[in-house]
Amino acid sequence: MIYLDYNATSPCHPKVIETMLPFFGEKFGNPSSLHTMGQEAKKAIEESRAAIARCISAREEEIIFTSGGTEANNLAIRGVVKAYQKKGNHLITSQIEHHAVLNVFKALEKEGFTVTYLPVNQEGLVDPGDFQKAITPQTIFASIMHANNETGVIQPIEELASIAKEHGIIFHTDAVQTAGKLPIDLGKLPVDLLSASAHKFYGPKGTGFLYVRKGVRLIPQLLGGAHERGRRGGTENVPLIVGMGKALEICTQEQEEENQRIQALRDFLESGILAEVPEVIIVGRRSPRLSNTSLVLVRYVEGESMLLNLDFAGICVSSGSACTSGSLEPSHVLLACGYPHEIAHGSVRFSLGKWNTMEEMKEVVRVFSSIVEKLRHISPFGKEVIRNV
Amino acid sequence: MIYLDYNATSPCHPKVIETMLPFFGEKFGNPSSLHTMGQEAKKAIEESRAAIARCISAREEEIIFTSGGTEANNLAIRGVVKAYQKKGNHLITSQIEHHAVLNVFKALEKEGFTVTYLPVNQEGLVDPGDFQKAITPQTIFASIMHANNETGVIQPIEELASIAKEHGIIFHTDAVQTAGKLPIDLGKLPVDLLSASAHKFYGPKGTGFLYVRKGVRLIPQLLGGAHERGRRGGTENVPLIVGMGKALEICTQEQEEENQRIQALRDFLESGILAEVPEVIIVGRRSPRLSNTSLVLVRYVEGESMLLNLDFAGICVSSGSACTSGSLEPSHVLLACGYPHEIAHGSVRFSLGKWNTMEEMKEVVRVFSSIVEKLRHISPFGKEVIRNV
Amino acid sequence: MYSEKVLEHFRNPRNVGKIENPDGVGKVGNPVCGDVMVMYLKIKDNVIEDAKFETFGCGAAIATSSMATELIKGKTIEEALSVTNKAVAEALGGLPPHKMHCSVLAEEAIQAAINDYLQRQNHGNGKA
Amino acid sequence: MYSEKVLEHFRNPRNVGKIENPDGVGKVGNPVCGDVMVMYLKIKDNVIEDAKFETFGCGAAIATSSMATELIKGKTIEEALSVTNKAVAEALGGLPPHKMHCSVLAEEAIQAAINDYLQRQNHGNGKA
Ligand SMILES: Cc1ncc(COP(=O)(O)O)c(C=O)c1O
Ligand SMILES: Cc1ncc(COP(=O)(O)O)c(C=O)c1O
Repeated sequence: MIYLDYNATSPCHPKVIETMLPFFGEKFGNPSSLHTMGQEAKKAIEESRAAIARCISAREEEIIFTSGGTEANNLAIRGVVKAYQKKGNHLITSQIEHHAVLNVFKALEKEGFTVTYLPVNQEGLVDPGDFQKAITPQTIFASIMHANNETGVIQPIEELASIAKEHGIIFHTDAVQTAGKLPIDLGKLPVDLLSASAHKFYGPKGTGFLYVRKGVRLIPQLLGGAHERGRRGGTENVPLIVGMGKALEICTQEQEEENQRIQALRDFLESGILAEVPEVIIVGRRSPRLSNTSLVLVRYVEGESMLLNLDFAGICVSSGSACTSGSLEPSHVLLACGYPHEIAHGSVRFSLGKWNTMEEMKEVVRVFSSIVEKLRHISPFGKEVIRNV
Repeated sequence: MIYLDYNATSPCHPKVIETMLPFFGEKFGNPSSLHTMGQEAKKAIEESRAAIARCISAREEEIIFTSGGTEANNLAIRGVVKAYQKKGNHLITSQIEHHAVLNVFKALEKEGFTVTYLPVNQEGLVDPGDFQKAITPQTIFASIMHANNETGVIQPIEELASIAKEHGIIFHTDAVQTAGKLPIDLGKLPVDLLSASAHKFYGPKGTGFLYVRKGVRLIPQLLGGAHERGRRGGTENVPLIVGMGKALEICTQEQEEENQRIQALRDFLESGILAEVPEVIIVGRRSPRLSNTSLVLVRYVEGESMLLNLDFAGICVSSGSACTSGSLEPSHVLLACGYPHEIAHGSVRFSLGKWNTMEEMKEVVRVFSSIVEKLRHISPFGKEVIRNV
Repeated sequence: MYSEKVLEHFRNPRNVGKIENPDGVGKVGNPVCGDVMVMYLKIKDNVIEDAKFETFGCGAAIATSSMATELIKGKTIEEALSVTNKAVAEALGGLPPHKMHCSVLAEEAIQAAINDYLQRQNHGNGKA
Repeated sequence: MYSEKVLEHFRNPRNVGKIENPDGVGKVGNPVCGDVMVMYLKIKDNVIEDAKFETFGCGAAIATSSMATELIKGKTIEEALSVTNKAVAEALGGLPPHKMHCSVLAEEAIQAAINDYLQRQNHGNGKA
């Protein structure tokens, strides 16, 4: 099995599993309980909070634990917009956000807010000039993702957040794809809120966090007990929270080295594909990109059929994002980049991680080129291409 | 360590941990991914869904996985109320609900809904007659908990739900304290929605489910990918979902036997306390009650000071509910039962579970009576009582 | 998500390719939507002697194309025209709901190819 | 949640009980709020010779009562009056924010007991 779908999810690091394990069994207290068992659990989640805060240069009280990236995004957007709605009703985001951001904005539109969805260029980048122009006196909030999950393209967040700051606009970034993979220093990066999800950085599924800069108001969305300083109700999922802290620590320590190693693999993969498979496009290749991500557009064949054939060969990839796998529409990200539908349908995302090797990359290039050849043989289009191979 | 705080949380059953474990490591796929790894994860959560549906006689598509009881309650209440708000603006609940229900209703009041909070009698029971009387032509939704987390008192849900049905009112019950502990047959019980949380029945913290009867509309609250048939966004926390299914299966199988065993322990504990400690009240003792719960009111001393002393002796209990541990107010449940503040302050909740023994109960009676004596000695009140002992 | 049968037909599609000098050709779908099927028929004495296809599309699109050609081979035109999308899907052991449109496409491809054949006949350029 | 020192004073509270024929008694708090402290003082030559308490309340209430009595024993009235709630909390290694009111209660109890003493003096029923 060659797993190249790390942007969809990653396995827990063995050390993460080890760290979590006692908290399912012996150390199972409820952090809200005053007795020893409860306080032991409380201590464990507070230590995780401190570790996470250290990794991103934040304060402990700025971290809210959530059930994952989706909840963190929902809480950030709805929580801030509802808190500041008296100041204005205009919001800004981009066309390439994850659905956990886009769908919240769409719901807010129905509730009477006006939303500007910023375009991207063919390289997948938001233009800070566009952002600046979109701002009106009514603008209260903006959310632009740190790196895109499909293309891996890294947005100019520092610049965007600075512009927002100048205009007194609260700025959120969905860092689900960057937490653990890129350095995040909230002492310097002027964003107000930042979302992360543990299962993207070798932590468990079902936990994540929202960073909320001190002083930023937020209306809680999950109402219950006074957990998370009254900002998120619900018994804390202690083992997962502990695991997330451990995972982020590991990723932060190994980050530089891992990024170099993974980028070498990714670059090899891309060169191989470009050399072996005619008429392919690698999206965002001239932009700053996550070192682990490669989104390949293959003409004349459709993405799912490549994905399934790769799966037959024991290679796990996505076509577009995993979340839209039930949909017939091609990726909204590729459409936003300006690719026509028929090309956007032919995408394969390779996303690499900790356990990939150079041997695997060689195998993938070999298998992938023969799959594309086979599918182009079935396809009514692009015969010339095949014949030229 | 004697753990008597199972209503706050329970450890995972060893078989649950065993069942979850592979899904953190090898079987880590994202259920939305089309490749083998993803489909394996998908299959695992669907099998869990089927197991849960079997345990409560529901259909699989009626189960929505959530991050716990709090989210299930929030989704049920807000999701239904927002879906049916054109039909009316009156809602009914009780004064003794968990904060994960109460606080949602309070928020809805601010948004313009009218809420009736039904009282309870001193035994902690909602009167179906009161419910009937509260109904107006504007009433669209009601939520009454199955059993109370502090008192263990079981509400006449079947009767309440039937009244709601007659009046075309959508009825939700918070079954967080009963799922796994009481038989739940949704083929017969006419409730429309039901919330449960895995960590209360030997499953993991951070997962739960909402049952939504076929045909009942619900506006999703966590927006993201098309997970859970579009009713709850966010990558599914596969290991926890799998663990929850296993936990509910185990509890359902062992239910009758366990309830008998636990009730014998609880009854012994209560008799012991009543015999050894003067001036105590056991709340809801003449009502149908969960067999594991005993809420004891001790005059002249305060709850936390008993809790801490018990903890010194290695006995874990709660005073009121764990969630209000940061609060200065006595339990809203006890106040609703009509106990005066000074008595409500003196509560200790013993909640038993799978791993308690008769020896432990004997020890608890012994330790508890000496703690009460010590604290009454410190207290300015009730000296006569102590002197009579 | 897909049945064994779908995966099998997707993996080893039957009747892939063009027919030289076909008696009928049907092209349905649209690359913009991500599915194009072209069906080629060889027809003799009202019977479909051979059927082939070329498809751009997802796993279900390729599997339904393959199954559709299998189902109509050896059938009379009338029999072939009565092959419904449901029949194609059923022969594949079912399709996921959001993939049922692929079986519709397959039905349409059969009909388009036969119509093409019938039209050529009417215009006198059939080969009898 | 509580510091070691709080837990220690709660577990082994100093100066529990009544003083027979006290020179000053202060009762503060309210059972409705869950905290009542009664402080008894024995005062001689302006110096607090003995202090005892009875408290109904949480861990912090009992620990602050205990610490407050310890802090004022042997002090002059003026010194005792200047013992603030913060001083009590600090002596205990700090209190959780929502428990700071217990230290306020302790301060109030000291003041109420001393005021009672001073009033008795003024009314001539002091023992000088
Ligand atoms: C950019 C981005 N945002 C948000 C999410 C949602 O995170 P989660 O699945 O933890 O809810 C994902 C992944 O699914 C993502 O890639
Ligand atoms: C009756 C009741 N409802 C809801 C909840 C909330 O469940 P969770 O902690 O899983 O969010 C609890 C327990 O905390 C409860 O006892």
